[in-house]
Amino acid sequence: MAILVNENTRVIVQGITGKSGILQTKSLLEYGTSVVAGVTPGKRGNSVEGVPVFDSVVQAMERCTPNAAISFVPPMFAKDAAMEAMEVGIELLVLTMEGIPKHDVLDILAYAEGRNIRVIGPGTAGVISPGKCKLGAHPSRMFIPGKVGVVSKSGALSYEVGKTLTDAGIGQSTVVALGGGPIWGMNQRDAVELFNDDPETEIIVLLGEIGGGTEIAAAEFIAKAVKKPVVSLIVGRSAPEGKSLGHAGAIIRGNKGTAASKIEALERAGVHVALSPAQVVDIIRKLG
Amino acid sequence: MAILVNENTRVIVQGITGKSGILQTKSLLEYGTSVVAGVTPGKRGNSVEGVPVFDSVVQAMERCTPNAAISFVPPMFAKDAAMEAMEVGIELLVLTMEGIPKHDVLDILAYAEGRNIRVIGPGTAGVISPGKCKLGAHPSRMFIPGKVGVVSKSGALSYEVGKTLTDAGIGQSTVVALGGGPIWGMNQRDAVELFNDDPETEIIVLLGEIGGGTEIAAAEFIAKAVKKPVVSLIVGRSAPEGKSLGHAGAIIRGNKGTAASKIEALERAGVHVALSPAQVVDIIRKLG
Amino acid sequence: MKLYEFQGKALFEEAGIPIPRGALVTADSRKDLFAPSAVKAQVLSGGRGKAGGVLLVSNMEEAEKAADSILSLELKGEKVSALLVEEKMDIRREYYLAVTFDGEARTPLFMVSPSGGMDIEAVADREPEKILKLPVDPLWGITDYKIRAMADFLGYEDKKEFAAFVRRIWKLFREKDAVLVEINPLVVTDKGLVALDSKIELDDDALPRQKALFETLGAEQLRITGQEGEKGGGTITYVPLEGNVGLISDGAGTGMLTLDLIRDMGGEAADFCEMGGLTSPEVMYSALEQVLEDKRIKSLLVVLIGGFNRMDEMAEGILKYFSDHKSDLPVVVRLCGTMEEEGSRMMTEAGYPVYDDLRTAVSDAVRFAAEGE
Amino acid sequence: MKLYEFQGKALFEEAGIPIPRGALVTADSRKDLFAPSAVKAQVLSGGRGKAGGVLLVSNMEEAEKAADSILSLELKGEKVSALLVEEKMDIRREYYLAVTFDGEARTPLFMVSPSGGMDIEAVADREPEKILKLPVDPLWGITDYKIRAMADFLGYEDKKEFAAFVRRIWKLFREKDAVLVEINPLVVTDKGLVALDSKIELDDDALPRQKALFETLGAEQLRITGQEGEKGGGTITYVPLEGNVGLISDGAGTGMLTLDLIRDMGGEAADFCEMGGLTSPEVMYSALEQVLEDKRIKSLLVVLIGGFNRMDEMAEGILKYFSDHKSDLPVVVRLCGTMEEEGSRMMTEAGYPVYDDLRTAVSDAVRFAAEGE
Repeated sequence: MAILVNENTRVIVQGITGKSGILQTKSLLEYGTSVVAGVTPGKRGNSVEGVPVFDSVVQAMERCTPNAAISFVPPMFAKDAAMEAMEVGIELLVLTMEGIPKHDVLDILAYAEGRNIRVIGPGTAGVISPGKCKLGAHPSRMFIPGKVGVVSKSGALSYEVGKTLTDAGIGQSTVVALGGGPIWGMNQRDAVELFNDDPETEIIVLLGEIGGGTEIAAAEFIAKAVKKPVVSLIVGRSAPEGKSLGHAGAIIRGNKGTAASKIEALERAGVHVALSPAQVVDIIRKLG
Repeated sequence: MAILVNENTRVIVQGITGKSGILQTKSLLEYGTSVVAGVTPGKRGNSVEGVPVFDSVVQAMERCTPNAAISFVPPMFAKDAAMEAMEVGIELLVLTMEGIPKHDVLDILAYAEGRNIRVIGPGTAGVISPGKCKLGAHPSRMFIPGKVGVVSKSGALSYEVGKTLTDAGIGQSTVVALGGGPIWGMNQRDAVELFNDDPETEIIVLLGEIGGGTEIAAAEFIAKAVKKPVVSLIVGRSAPEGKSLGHAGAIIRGNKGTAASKIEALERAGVHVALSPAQVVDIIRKLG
Repeated sequence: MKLYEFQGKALFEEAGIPIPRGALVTADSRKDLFAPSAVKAQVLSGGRGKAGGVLLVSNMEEAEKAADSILSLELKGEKVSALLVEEKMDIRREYYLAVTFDGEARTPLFMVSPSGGMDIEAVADREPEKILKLPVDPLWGITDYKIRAMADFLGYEDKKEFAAFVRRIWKLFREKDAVLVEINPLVVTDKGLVALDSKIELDDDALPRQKALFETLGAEQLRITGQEGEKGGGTITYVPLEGNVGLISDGAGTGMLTLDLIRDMGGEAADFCEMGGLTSPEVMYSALEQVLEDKRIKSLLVVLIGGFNRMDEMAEGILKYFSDHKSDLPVVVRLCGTMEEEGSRMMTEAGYPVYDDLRTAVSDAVRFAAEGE
Repeated sequence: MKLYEFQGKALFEEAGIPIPRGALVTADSRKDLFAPSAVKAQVLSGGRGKAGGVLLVSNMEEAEKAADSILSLELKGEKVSALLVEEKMDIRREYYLAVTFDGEARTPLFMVSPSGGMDIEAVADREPEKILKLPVDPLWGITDYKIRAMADFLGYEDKKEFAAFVRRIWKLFREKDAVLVEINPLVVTDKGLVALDSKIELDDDALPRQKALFETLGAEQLRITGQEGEKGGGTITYVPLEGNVGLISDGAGTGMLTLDLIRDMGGEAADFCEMGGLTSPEVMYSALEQVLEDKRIKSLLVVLIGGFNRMDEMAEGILKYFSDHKSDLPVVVRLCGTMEEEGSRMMTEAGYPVYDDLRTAVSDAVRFAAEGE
């Protein structure tokens, strides 16, 4: 099972003939991801690492029936490409690019909303179900199959924790990075809900950071609906107040979004709060 | 059960203080429909036939939790009112008005599409589940509770057949009129699917007319998925070719949309085709 | 409201869509006639080319002759009273491009074909693969990828120009509340794409919010061609037929059912007349005026089954008409539904029998008509 | 890009949104100064009123004095170099109106309050019920019913005027790729609604399609105020802190984690510097330039974990920097992920040790810094 991607995921790479597209397609294929088609307008008939290239998602859908898309389309064309994938019936969209105009992101998410289309990102490292499918930029050696589901806003933090778990011999069902932008699609609560419903996931790791309220929303959901053990690590405890640390969401406003307020909400929801990746491992070992 | 509306339907009347709104609210209440609220901007605090009036659907939702709306809002304001109902979470919308600008209808249906919002109409007589709920203009005495589900594009034709069935002592689970406009929401196929899934409906009556291809689409669905007996009456057999007879859809183009082609498709799908309401009764009697 | 070619082209020009240089010429004022040019009849119907409504001329003498000739034509019943005179174009290819809506799919629809300049319905019949149909999400608007698909289908090279062209068409379609914007042919010249023809139909239901536009166009049609564009949107649909039973119904569905029943019972309707959903005594009155103009009628059948429609109001309209117009015509009124008691009472008191069963009503109307012959 | 008030107002005027009659005055050119008027400092930061940046004057003498006074101010670090001089308005009521977006709800958001003219964040804190927040479906646009809800909330009578005002704000917000359009106060005068202030921020990510607008505004900012508006959109985030461990990371999440670990291990970071998702040798080089300007730094900690990011490129950037800038600073590089073998090899060959474990790297960097004091 795992969540979002698994052995049945058939991937189309949008923007496959660009520099990132080629590089990442190679990496996805090396991991064993079933990349069935690529799209770059005007490049029909070419191939990238053996993957056939089409002018449009419609053409690719007719011949290769992908069910997930990863996009490396340049920011100014990302909205159109996302709509193309969504209209054709792609149900999972991973938007890796940063710098998509905000109104375009809002439009994409408004269209996806309520249509059962999952959008991860933009500005995301993507998602990996170790041993089954990688739909993102994850360094392969940092992830091994197992029963811990990890969700993170930050991509690099998801690698860091994945690496720590893997080094400790603890495998993962799926690791999702949501993206660090000021507007993004799937959020922590959604991922926790999926992990909660996934029979293969036994422990959920929720990685959060200062700023915003999505970890609080996830904590409320956990308190209400999640029976599986949840371990959380909130980074930015030592950040200065009122300064933006890269992720636009990471600004402390009053008491809202501080590490302390999040940790408190999570603990109230019965979540095990760790202070470092190493502690995440310790807690999981105790739970197991 | 029945389809679309039943004893649990809680109705909000949009445009309740207009002439049609008042008249129809009275008629719905007399039938026993649970009309919980009405909306007319600026008329908050009034009441119509004992039904409280609000300025907005949001206000009405907070206090009266309706789950279906019937709209008598004038055509130029119909789009905004429909969006208001849809955004607030109303899942069934009956648009009675004719003359809504086409682009507005397209916008309403595009928003509803994929969001599980059912839009009946525009230009529809609505829907009735006899003895349970009336959400339309149906003359009450023409309908009695029973096990025959009726779907019709034309409102008057649905009354006519309802009346003939009722006069013959044959009751109906639900009678739906889809509306005669050039663009409309729920179609025959959708209604047949609902009837097929409704345990209370034992026989489905599909009323059609010349022009367009929606009866053919319904026939294809019936051939594939419907086990219950279906009786059909296609009107306009004697219509002259190439002339529009009121419903904009009713124009014969080549062989497309003729009564003959529809009857053939329906018979191929195993549907019992009647030539008059009286024959519908005869066939149902034989089936029963 | 259907627009004349010159009106559509004025909207094109305003929207930045390239059109040929041209001038309008009427019987009264030929001062703008020029040559070489294409002289084109301004009519609302199609197929004017085959009927001699478009002539290419090389000099002023030919132009004058062409104008004389076309201005004397009547095309499908329409007298030609205005001409559009346009520069001749150096045409390389002819495309078809239109945007309208697909009611059954509930969506706006673009259609393009590399087989422009021809009868597109014939292309649709014989070579459907030569027409590309692309639905458009109206809230999202036309996407680049669909525009690319259209350009690829047509084989048009300059994607940027094509994209700008299509976006302007889409904008016009939305902002003017059009139900059809059709360009046939859309021609490729050495200067790029040019809309050589224009067929635009506006949504009459949008009149209240497009008032200025409708008024301007309507006044122009009256002034220049002597007639307004066809309008839909009225509640009464009237189609004359061949028989002798005058028919009025308050819904298209029951109207068609009655038409079938009349024939099944050996009669023929003189017309199909339906009044639409929510009607009134005045509409009923007008319907009677319209239908009873036909003097072949030997019996009148009024089929009413009221939902939103009130039977007391229908009775009021019928009684008013027959009090204004004395008549010996057999009148069969089937009346039931909303306010039926009151309607029946009014009719009966005035001496008109009222039917409840449709079959009996049709049978009597057919019999009365046969007896009247 | 944050716009100055006068620039926002120019956009308002273009969009048909009422603003007071006004003129721009700079130190070099005061010819347009007039009185009676309100003389207002043009700065990008807020709270100028309390700091003496807005003065009401009755005559030219006062106006000159006010101009002198305000042009000598420095507000939150910004030197005032331009003034907006505006007619005094007869103010009946002051509202707050803004449209921005709510990232967590993934939707555009209108906010209105009858408590305009005040610090809106204070209102939000103390009287949240005085702010109405309405999300907007971006594809559908602002609906009439939401506009009515806003007008009702404010108690503004002229619904038509209010609706037109809000629709223009929405159009501006969308068409100019704004991330914020804020009017505080939006005043009610005897002539209706007037935008008395303007705070607009454009989306830097939209620059490629708003090129002309950005260039015009940017050039204007340079010319008139001597400085450009703040820009985001660069990949490097740099925040100076108080400690002595220079920190660079290739992601905000790991950067914050490292910050926490440094403190947990008894150290203090000198900065927070992260390079964003997809970086390059050049970005790495710039980050080093930026961070190592700080001379308090006693050790450098570079934390890299490559996904889209390539470790060979990161190594290239680091080695290029240190070959251009010789330094004895202890350098701790944690490097793993995409192309890690190549990156490690390059670093090791150049004599820099490479770490794989974050905890060990942080621990060493903290120790080196302590030893360097």
